[in-house]
Amino acid sequence: MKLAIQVNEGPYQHQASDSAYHFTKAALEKGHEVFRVFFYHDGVLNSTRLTTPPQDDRHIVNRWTELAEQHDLDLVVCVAAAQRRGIVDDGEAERNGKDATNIAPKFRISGLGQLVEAAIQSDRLVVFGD
Amino acid sequence: MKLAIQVNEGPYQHQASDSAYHFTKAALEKGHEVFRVFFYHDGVLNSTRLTTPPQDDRHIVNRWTELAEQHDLDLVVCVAAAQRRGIVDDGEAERNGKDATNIAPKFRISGLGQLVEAAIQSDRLVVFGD
Amino acid sequence: MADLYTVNKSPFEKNSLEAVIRFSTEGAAILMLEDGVYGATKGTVVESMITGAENKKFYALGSDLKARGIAEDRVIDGVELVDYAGFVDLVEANEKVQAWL
Amino acid sequence: MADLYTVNKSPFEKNSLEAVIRFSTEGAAILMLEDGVYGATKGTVVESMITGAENKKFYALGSDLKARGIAEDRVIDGVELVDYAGFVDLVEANEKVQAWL
Amino acid sequence: MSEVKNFMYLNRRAPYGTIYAWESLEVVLIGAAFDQKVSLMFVDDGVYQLVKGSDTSTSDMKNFMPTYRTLGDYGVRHMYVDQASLAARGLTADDLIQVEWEDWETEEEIDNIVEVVDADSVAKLMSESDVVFSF
Amino acid sequence: MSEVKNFMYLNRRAPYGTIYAWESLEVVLIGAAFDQKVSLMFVDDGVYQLVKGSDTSTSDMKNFMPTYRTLGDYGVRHMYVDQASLAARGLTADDLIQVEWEDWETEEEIDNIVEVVDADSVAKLMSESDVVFSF
Repeated sequence: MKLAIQVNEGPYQHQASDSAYHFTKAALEKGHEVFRVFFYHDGVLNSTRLTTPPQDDRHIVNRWTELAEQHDLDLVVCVAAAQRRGIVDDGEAERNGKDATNIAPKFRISGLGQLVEAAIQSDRLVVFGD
Repeated sequence: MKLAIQVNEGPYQHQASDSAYHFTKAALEKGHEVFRVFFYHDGVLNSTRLTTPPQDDRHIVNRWTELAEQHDLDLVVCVAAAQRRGIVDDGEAERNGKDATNIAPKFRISGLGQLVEAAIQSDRLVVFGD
Repeated sequence: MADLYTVNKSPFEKNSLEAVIRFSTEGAAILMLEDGVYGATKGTVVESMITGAENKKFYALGSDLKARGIAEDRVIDGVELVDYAGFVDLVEANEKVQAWL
Repeated sequence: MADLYTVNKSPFEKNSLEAVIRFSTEGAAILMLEDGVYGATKGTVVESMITGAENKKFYALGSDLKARGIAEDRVIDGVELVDYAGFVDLVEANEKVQAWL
Repeated sequence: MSEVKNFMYLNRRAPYGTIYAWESLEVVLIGAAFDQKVSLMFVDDGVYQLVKGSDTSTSDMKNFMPTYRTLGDYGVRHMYVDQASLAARGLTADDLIQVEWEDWETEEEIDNIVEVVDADSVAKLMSESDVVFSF
Repeated sequence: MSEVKNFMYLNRRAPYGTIYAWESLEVVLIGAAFDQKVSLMFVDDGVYQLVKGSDTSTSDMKNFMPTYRTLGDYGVRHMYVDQASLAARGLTADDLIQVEWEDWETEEEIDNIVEVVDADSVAKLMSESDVVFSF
């Protein structure tokens, strides 16, 4: 089965991002295709490389990046939600005159159309939120 | 009266930050002293200078910075919460080996003791959260 | 002096208003703000939580009512509307603030 | 094929479980996860929402039960425990997923 | 993409207290470009999203309520409102905005695509859709 | 700072689903350095924070439940639990962890500072405190 995953909440504050990660991992391990993971609302905050969680806790951002590296996952961050919440890549930094970027490896910023397209192309859309 | 303000949620996702801002502004305009505004949980996300909200919407981060400039407000971001969520100043960048910072002007990162101290020193603690 | 209790949740979504009414003491001031202001509207199935509460005084933040399209004539009788300056006055007039989120 | 409904809220905090039971169709699969797993426990005042529901099949995520200290013998009879792999199977076995947050 | 799916947007949150209602609306607006069959469902506090008379001038938030009125132009064909959720909140259809719809090709017009439905209809409509977006 | 205040931490959320319980606990731990009178109140889903037997080995989250057991060493003198909230959830005091307390100067010891109280006591205790922290 081909899956689209939507993540609506940021890391640590809500368990939604944890659930989405474990679900995505389990689906990949079962051989399903994950067409795209789309980060929306505060979900975009999963994509900042500036996090430094305590040593004895999970690193939610790195976990997504590593899963994407292993499975060539498409991790898409909604541009409108990212602008409101300060998630920036090189393109956004230039467009909006920002002096730094914070996006983590394997994440890309793109439009909401990517969510709609993922829902059309996939057999199932699974939403994780608060 | 001397006030301590606590903000538990980030900008845009929840109205808590808006309410805290308007309350703080009204208190200052009435001549009260605001001992400290303490940003905790996702509230630390109010302090990133990387946000670019739509032109026709309020700029929640800049609003805090401007209020602090006008009234010499002490805006303190909890370090533990900030590390989990990727809010970084120069000191944190050096300590945790980060290649960028994103903290906005007039915010400073410090420990949770600053919240406890604010509660002790102030006549009232007012909490805004989800 | 009594306490000020703040409630920012819709009474249909979370039990914060009900909890505040149950756990607040005599003379309590209860301020509804953000989505909490829905609790201040007439004709709902939870209206009696407020109309039946004794020895408590209810307030609602006017700007949050306006944003949600709730006209003043739909606010339960006896609920007093305040602006942020009035919110500040309530904080000062009461011994402390309890946020029931 | 029917739908899979996910519920991640405590039934004491939000009405999502009650709403899902009301709005789901016959043959629905209802998966409780995160704080939603509290709905799967015996002896609560909301237990009858599940025990009284007809033609619906309930699931709960085992790892979320364990994290919250809920032993298997406290789970309502008939609620089936699944892991994330079982969650994936439920998604595949049903026509679509409705998240009632 | 030739496949046409029935999209259902499930709205269960009040506006303004959180951003979900507004960012959900942004998906609907963008989604118009994809020519799917689009319906919106308002249940629980979601019914508050359609209450008319919103005025954010004193709260300094963006007033996004007028956008709902334009949804007919963005390919939305149905906006369903749960009757019981309305009633519990002391509201009727008269308290809600109206949304017009017109098919530009056939010139078919509908005065108001906002429709109050009962719980069985909510369940049936949700069940008959192909994809459910939740926020 | 010579003034001693009665601090009350109000806990109304379940653990793990959100971070509030854990980050609230972090404040209590840090606050120990300030020598205030500290009590914790557990109401509504907050009572779940004290349920024993938590095991996060299969969910890859940090298990912070053992930290509650150490609170007596961090200056916490009272942990109150609302009786009605427990009962509604099918729980009794036996389902909760116990927390020991000892005064290092007087060597006074208390086996368990977790105390189940009724609604009137909750109201009274909240009202008698000087500062209420909510998360």
